[in-house]
Amino acid sequence: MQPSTDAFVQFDRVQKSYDGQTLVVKDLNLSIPKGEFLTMLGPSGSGKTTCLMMLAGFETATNGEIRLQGRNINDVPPHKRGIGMVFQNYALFPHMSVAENLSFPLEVRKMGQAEREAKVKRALDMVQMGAFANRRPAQLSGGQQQRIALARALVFEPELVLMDEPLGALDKQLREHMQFEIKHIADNLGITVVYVTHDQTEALTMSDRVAVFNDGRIQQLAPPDELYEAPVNSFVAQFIGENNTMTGVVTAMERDRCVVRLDSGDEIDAMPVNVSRVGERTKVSIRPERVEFNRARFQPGAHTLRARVEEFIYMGDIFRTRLSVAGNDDFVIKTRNAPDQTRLQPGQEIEIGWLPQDCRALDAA
Amino acid sequence: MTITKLMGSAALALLPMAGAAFAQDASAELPPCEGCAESMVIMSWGGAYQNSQLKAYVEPYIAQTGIAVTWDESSNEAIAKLRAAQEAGNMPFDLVDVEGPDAQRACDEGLAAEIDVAEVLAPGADGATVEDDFGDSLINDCYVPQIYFSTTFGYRTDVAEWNGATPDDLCDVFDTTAFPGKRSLQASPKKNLEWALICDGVPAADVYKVLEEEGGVERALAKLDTIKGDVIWWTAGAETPQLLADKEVVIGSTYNGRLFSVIAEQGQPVEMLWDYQNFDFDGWIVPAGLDEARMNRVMHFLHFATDTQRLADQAKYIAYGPARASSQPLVSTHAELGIEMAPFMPTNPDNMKNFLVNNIEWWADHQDEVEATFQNWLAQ
Amino acid sequence: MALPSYASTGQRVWHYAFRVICGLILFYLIAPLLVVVPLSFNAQDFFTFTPEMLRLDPAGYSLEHYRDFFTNVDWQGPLWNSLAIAPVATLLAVALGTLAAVGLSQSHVPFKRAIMAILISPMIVPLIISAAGMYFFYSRIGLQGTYWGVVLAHAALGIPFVIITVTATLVGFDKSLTRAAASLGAGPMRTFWTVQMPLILPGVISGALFAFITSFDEVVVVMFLGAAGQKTLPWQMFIGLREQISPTILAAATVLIAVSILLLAALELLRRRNERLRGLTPN
Amino acid sequence: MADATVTGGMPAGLGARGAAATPGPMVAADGTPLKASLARSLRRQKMRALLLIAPLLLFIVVSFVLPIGDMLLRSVQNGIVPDTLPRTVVALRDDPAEVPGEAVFEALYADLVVAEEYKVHTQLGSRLNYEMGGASSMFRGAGRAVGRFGTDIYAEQFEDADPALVDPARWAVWMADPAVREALPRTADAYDAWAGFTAELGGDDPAAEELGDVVYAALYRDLASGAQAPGLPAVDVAGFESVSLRDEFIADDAGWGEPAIWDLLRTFSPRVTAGYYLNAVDLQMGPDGVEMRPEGDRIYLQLFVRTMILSVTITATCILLGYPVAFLLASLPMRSANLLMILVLLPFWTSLLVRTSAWKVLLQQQGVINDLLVWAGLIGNDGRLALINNQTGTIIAMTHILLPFMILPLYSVMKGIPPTYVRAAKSLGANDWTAFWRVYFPQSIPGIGAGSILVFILAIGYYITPELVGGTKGVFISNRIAYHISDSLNWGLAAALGTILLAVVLLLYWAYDRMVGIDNVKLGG
Repeated sequence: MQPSTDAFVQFDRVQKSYDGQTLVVKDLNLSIPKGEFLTMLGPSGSGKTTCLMMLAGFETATNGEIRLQGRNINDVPPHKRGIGMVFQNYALFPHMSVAENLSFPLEVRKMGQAEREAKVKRALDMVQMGAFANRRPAQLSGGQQQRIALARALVFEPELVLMDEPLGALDKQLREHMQFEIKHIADNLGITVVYVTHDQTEALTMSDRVAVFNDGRIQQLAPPDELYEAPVNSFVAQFIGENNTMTGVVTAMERDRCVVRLDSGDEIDAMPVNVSRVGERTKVSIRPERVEFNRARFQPGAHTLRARVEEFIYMGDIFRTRLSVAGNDDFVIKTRNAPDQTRLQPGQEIEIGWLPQDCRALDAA
Repeated sequence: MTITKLMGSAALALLPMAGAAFAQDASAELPPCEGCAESMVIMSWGGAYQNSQLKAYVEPYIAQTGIAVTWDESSNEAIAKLRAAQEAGNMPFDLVDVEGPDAQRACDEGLAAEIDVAEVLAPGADGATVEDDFGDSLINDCYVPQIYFSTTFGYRTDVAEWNGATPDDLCDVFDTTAFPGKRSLQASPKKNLEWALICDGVPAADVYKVLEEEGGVERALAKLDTIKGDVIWWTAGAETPQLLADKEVVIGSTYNGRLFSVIAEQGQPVEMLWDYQNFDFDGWIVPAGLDEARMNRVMHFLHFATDTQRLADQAKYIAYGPARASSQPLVSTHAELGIEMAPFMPTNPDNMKNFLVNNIEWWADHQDEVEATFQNWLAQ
Repeated sequence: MALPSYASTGQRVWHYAFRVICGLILFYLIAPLLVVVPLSFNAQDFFTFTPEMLRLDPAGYSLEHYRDFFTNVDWQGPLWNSLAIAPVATLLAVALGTLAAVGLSQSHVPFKRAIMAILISPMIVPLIISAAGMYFFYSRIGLQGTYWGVVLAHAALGIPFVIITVTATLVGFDKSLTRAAASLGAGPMRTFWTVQMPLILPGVISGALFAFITSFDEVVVVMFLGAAGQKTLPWQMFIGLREQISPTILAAATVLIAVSILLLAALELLRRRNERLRGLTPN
Repeated sequence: MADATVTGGMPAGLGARGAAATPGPMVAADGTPLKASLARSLRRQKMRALLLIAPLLLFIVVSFVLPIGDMLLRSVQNGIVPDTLPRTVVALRDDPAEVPGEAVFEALYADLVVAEEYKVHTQLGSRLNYEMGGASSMFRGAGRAVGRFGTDIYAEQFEDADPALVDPARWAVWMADPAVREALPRTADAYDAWAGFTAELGGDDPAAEELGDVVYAALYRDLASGAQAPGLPAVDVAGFESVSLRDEFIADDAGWGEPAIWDLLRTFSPRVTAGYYLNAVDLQMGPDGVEMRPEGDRIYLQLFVRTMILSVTITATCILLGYPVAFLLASLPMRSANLLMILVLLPFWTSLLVRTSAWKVLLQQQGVINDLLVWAGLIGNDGRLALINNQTGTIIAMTHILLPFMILPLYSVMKGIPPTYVRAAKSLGANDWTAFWRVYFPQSIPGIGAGSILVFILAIGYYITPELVGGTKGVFISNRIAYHISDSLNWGLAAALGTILLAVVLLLYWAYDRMVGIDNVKLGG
């Protein structure tokens, strides 16, 4: 899993503007080692797709350099980059059969017919679509088309494959299934994948590393667990997973501990992530599953606050309880559905607590 | 003026084959054409008239020489076409068939080449010189006349409202009480103004004098105003025959040859009103500035196509009089129908009790202004 | 439009009256064609239904005008001229028009609106003005009265149709298909011919049909620009109507109607094919 | 750009320089270099797009736009007066008299002698006749007359004075001598003109040809005004019998002695004229500035108005007939709509001439429609309607021809109106009519707008159909333009009328572009 250190793909101070007024991508620096599965995650308009398109060659960088294996490819036209790509709507050629679609990149590369047929067959078998070689794309279901698109992007054995929200058009179950399949194929072939999605689950599930995009910048680039556990700013914290936030002012500051006085007047301990001095406004963030209300289970040193239960929602595997805490009516806690689990009643007054290191004081943005 | 003579000889210098070879008897074998173009574009009028040209001498000429002939039916707009072609420096036409006044204009404006008819054309079969044979029809130095025709009226014989009366006086055309129904007249001042003045009491001999006087044209238009609401205006010779056949009009003017087709060939219930038929010439002009090969071909063709026999032949297909005196005795019966042509000829004495001769020079000089006035009158 | 069971009498009357009105209007649209076809079999030389024809007497009918059309040089010459001019003008219009439409469909085209307006203008400017301008200008440069003069003019008149139809097809064209082709290694030319062209072909062909019919049916410009050597079928028909009034033009007209029906059928087939392909593209 | 450092603290993967958090050197905060670098990176794309468009654009510009521009030029060009009568135009500048003096007539004489040789005087006459009836015959007459003017007396008198003066070979020598030319300017000018056409038109050597009278007339004038030419035999012309060209001209046509023709020549001496435009709106340039043309000559405003009225009528009829059909097509199921659509498209695809000729057959007095009406007893046999060769014919035939252009855009707009709106209206209690009028109709107005402008634009420029079925009252301004091009040969006026029509159409085109967008034009199915 550990990617090798030499950069296979490198974005070096890349900027992109469409209108000459605003930057869609602002100063992007990113190195992707060979064999890595890297996901660009972000809300729409965050610049992630633009980055992918620049890498593929369909958009030109307004500034900066994009390097592939150390070579500047800014002026290399897309068809000479040798990068496989899976498109959002698959972009299967409607006037060609499945086999013809797959054969296309091989024909372009002037490959002999026998070799072409063998490769097409192997690629189709890889995605378990061997029986569909003579169908037209329109005769296939969405999932089948998706597999063909994947096979087509891989059939000419590119070392780098780009995927632009390839599962966006599929229903939930199929999507989850395909996530694993893509991941396995990528691992087996040892290819480098740059994957774009706005679905955080997908990103966390599949990636070696995730680059979270917002406002034309990478907000955080990290492996999935680190992203979830240790978001570096409030955007990432809010974008990845569910999150309770409360705003306040830093009143005391140590190296790995600070005190925040919330707007309600309560004071809590938190871990300073990007606050640097006393008096700074901050947003503290606590994951719902890290909040405990069973006194018996309070960890030593846990900070406690009083809370009133507003709503209890049964969700099957978990219970989701909405609380009013320190003036925040939207404070959510999640508890596992276990035989011994307490089901809180609306109106009930409880005490909640968490470990200071789970409560991260982030920027106030 | 000396210049004119100089130019005349210059034109001849372009014609190496003119002269000796042509001064022979016309009935002899066609002399070979040395240094001649292998194709010709002829502008003519289309319809029955063009057909008579085709049958009488173009087809025979093609048969003997094997050249290619292309027709262009835009003689109606000959002057404009010639002007545009001259401006473009690309003359697509080799030979243009026009009426007398247009020939005069083309010659005045330098659009037509001057031709020494005595050298180019064959003498009459009866030995008459070219000048004598064509006589008055040689209106200027550019013109090779073919036929004279007249513009006259045809009327339907089955109009119930006329109660058996038939128009036999020109002025019946202007009498919508005795002869109700639509008329068709040419959308041009020529002929209409003369007729209107005659029916307004002007003696035929004074028509052009009156037209030139202050208010003369207006007087003619005022007379035309009396029937303006009953007139369908035509621009092509075939329209009146069609309108008569469709019963769209009861009387209409057109070229006498077109009426011959309706009556003799189509058998329509139509008769002709010859009173004050208006004579005019029709003939060839050659665009100025043709290169030598094309000019040689045209002259070779003209020599052939205007000899006594060919012009007489043309009258077998259409009821127009040959421009050569020597051809007239040879006119006999229609080539296909076998009808005696004489009664349909404008020159038949029975048809010539009253007639006008189109004053070509007057029209060439005054057409611009009279035409403008007339078209404005028409558009109002 | 089906009449519901609760419709009132007034609604019922209107329902049928409306259909009758529409029927009459559609009849008005088609009536001229219905007149031309039988009249072209007239045995007489005039544009009138003869009593024999109305009695359906076989003697009133003949193929004479068709014989004339297919044997007379006056008609065959123009027919061949039309067939020599229209395809070349079409080819020119389609080649240049498709290229430009592809260019116009790209994302960064400076002065796109102005360029588009200029390219469409031959369709909008009254024919008489185009004809007059070309007549004066082509006379100056020696193109008046030449084959190429007419071809150039007709190509210019046909280009807006090519631009419009091809642009319309390109609007619906999924750009990721060309990107896919590029990502698979195909160069711009190959992408154009193997991916884009087959998919926009219906638009190109329909533009070509429009351009063809524009040239094949055009009379004003050719009358001004052409000489005898370029006399086309519509020109001859115009002469037929104006100068000769020969019923052969009715035979020519019927032949042209048949051609129109064929072209229309071709267009309809294309439309269906196009719809099928479009329907197939997942979206 | 300080917040660019957000990524800076991140551990793995980021480029080393990312941490330094220095902004890209090319991007300044003011954004101008950004534009510059954007332009650079877009240049290739733009160039490629333009390269694809360029051939067609070039083609259209050469084959279509330039011709139209040429026409615009022609509508103001007026080189014919200064080109044909260069000497007269110059002489007139120095002579403000209503009817100028001898010097101008002498210049006119020289000009006409030359013009007559080149045969261009008749064209000038035709041109001036557009402005003043009678000018054409004056110039034609004068062209014929200049050869007969009494100027031949000079040659005889010079010959009597010294035979060397009529020796062409000596003349050639004299006229090559700058001193002589300077001393005898009129003579040199006349000789050059004469030698020019003698060589050019006749192909002769001027040094061997008898000189034209025009040269001797000029020599007489030069010498009479006291010129002394070195090298020429001295001649005293005081005793010469002379001829007044002014009298000669006026004797030929009294018009030359009246101010009108001279006003006209002065007015049209400049190379650029607004005369054609004035003419196109029934105005003319009179002695006191712009004025209306005489009553009988005012036709163009009337024609423009008629063209407008007929086009509006045709557009209205198209809306009236097109709307129900489009509505029916849009509300029928696809299959039957397609079938009916063929009835709309078939005439659309059928030759214009075919349809026009069909209307000729249908509309004439003994035609099918009148026959049907008589048969149905709606009119008597003697009360047959005049449906052709008048405005009725034009409206019926043109509505038929343009109807598809109304139906197609209407249909495409109506097809886009979801049926749920009318259903919603009905569910809210509207009856059929209210639901249609308040809900459906307003949404179909863009279709009416698009169709109307299209039909109007096409109608206003129509030529063929009115020409064939319109008679004299049912014709459009286009027919008049065609008439001036091919019959009256008044190309300048045709160009001016065309330019005005073009301006109207372009205005509508612009409106159409605003309203619908040019690229939204729909063509059939």
